[in-house]
Amino acid sequence: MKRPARIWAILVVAGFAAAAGAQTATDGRRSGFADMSPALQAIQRDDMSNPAMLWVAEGEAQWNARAGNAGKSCADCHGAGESMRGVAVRYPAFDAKARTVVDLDGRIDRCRNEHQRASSPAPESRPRLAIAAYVAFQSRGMAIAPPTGGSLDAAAIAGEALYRQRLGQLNLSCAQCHDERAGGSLAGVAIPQAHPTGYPLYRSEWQGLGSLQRRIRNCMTGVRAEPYPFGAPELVELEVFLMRRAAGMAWETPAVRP
Amino acid sequence: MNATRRTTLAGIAALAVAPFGAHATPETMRAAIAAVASGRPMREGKVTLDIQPLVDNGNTVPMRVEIDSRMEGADRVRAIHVFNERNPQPHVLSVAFGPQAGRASLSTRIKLGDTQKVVAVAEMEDGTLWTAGVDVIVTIAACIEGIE
Amino acid sequence: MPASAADYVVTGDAIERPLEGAIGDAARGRAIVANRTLGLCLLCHSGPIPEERFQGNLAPPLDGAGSRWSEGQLRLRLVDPARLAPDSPMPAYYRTDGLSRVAPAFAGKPILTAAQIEDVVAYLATLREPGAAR
Amino acid sequence: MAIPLVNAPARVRRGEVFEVKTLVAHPMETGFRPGMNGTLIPRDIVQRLRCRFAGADVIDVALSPAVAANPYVAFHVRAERSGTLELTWTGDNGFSASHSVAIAVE
Repeated sequence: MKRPARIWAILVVAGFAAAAGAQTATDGRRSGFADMSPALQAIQRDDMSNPAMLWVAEGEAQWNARAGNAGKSCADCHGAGESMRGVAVRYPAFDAKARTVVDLDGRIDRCRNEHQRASSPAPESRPRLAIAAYVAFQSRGMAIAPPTGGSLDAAAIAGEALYRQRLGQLNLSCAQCHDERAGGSLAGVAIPQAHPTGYPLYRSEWQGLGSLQRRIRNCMTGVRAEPYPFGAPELVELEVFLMRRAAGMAWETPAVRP
Repeated sequence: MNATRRTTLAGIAALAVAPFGAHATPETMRAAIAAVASGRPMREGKVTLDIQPLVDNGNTVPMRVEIDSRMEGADRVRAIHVFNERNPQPHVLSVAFGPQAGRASLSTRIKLGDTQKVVAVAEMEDGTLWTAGVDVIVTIAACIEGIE
Repeated sequence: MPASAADYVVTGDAIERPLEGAIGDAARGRAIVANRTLGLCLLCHSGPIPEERFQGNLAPPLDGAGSRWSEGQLRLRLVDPARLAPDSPMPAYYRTDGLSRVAPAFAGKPILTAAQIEDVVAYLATLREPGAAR
Repeated sequence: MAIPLVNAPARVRRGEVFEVKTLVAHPMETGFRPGMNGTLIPRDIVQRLRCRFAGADVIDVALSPAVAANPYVAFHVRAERSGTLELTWTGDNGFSASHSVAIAVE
């Protein structure tokens, strides 16, 4: 079992300082990390106890494994996983070839289809989350730095409109809870500001890892709305808006949340 | 592991199997603890059971149990058993310590379905039993998603 | 299921007549208010229901609601609060139109039935002394 | 593919007590949760974690469904002579995972 040993060897050197990067910004924006119990914060701070690292380790194995009809690994083209440092904090991004805005998971999947000539694992499946977690983990501690440009700006505007749109039988918008009532108590639980600083993340409620799209879909289910399907443009637009809203905040992947 | 320890763990594993649909109660927890004690008296002390008093999600509750012991002679800890009173089953886990154990301590994460008491019982090499209990308040997720 | 404005008459800031002529029961209403997946009230409000440990603070306490509002005023505030406060996050408990992307399981259904709303109105009307029993 | 993560020091001083932290990927399905069709999802848990060092027992843990998903277990080992730390997880539906790490005692 060389992989886990290697993963943790890297962490010991680079991990702890970066993991502590989940601090509160001075402008009042707060990562969900700040609203968690000290016990859950401790799990995120210690890579040796963070269950999300199980996915990161699997992602590292995938990075180096040849796959698909092309028989290529991620490493064959990109080199070491560390070459992905800084990527996650710049997604969603405009994919010039596909002429569309894609999130990180979508970009990895495109790479898998086009370069490895491998089929797509199901959304939220273990292999899909593992490679996304491994790539996103490389950016831990960096500041979120969303790119700009015509298509992305349009997506951000559409995403903000969706964020403010009242939805579902309960007729609530994202903004009504996460902007106007963040910090308040929803049945005894603090409402977070909904900054997407640590995805994919380990959510206790899920007892596993999940994507930002899954989290948004949960909220939609919560207000009794029909969630957008995984990969829907609306979800990517919301991701673009949320990342701009969190610009400058520290990247935490793989985060832990209640 | 020696015969005593094996018997202890097997006995507890059998206790852990509750009838279909059953639910632990303070009474079933007491019964499970009584099965471990088998008539021996239990004393408060020696046991540190560390669980946060207010839990944000009952699916991942960090727990540390440690016994004040030099792990030598009669003072050695043979096993620790942890129980709850409101999950579907009263048994949480049991740990038997072998000769290479450096401390009588274990850290893990447990599930707590509701606000309830968690109890740890330690069996010493000399047969004495020590115990500690902690009351834990578990908040309930307001937005519960369906199973996907 | 009737759940449109045509089924009730708004007078000022109230609906004076019980929905569908139902007769509310305060004990049933209390159970609906306390139920986290039926009435949902305590997710946002607090109320004099001490056995429900975790209550919200996003909206005014329910304590004393019966002193502040008449039954007719309480009824409209449940049925369609947006008529009084368009930006309020309080859902309309008896409305099925004008909503977006309602999940199929809930489409065409109000959050509470007419009878349930009357039960909740009956319960809220009993909450007369602010802060009592907390 | 269950890859356990085990954190233990490669080198320790004789007589030292060191901590071992372990994680293994597992759903720890309790057997008490209803699935989408209303019937209970069958139990699928890790039942036992055993650790030996230099051929002797360290801990033997019996787990019930109340242990959280992706079980984390940390404990302490006494180092008297160099040896291999061997960890074995076994559970329902033939689940098994293992990991070993050599530890030099100086």
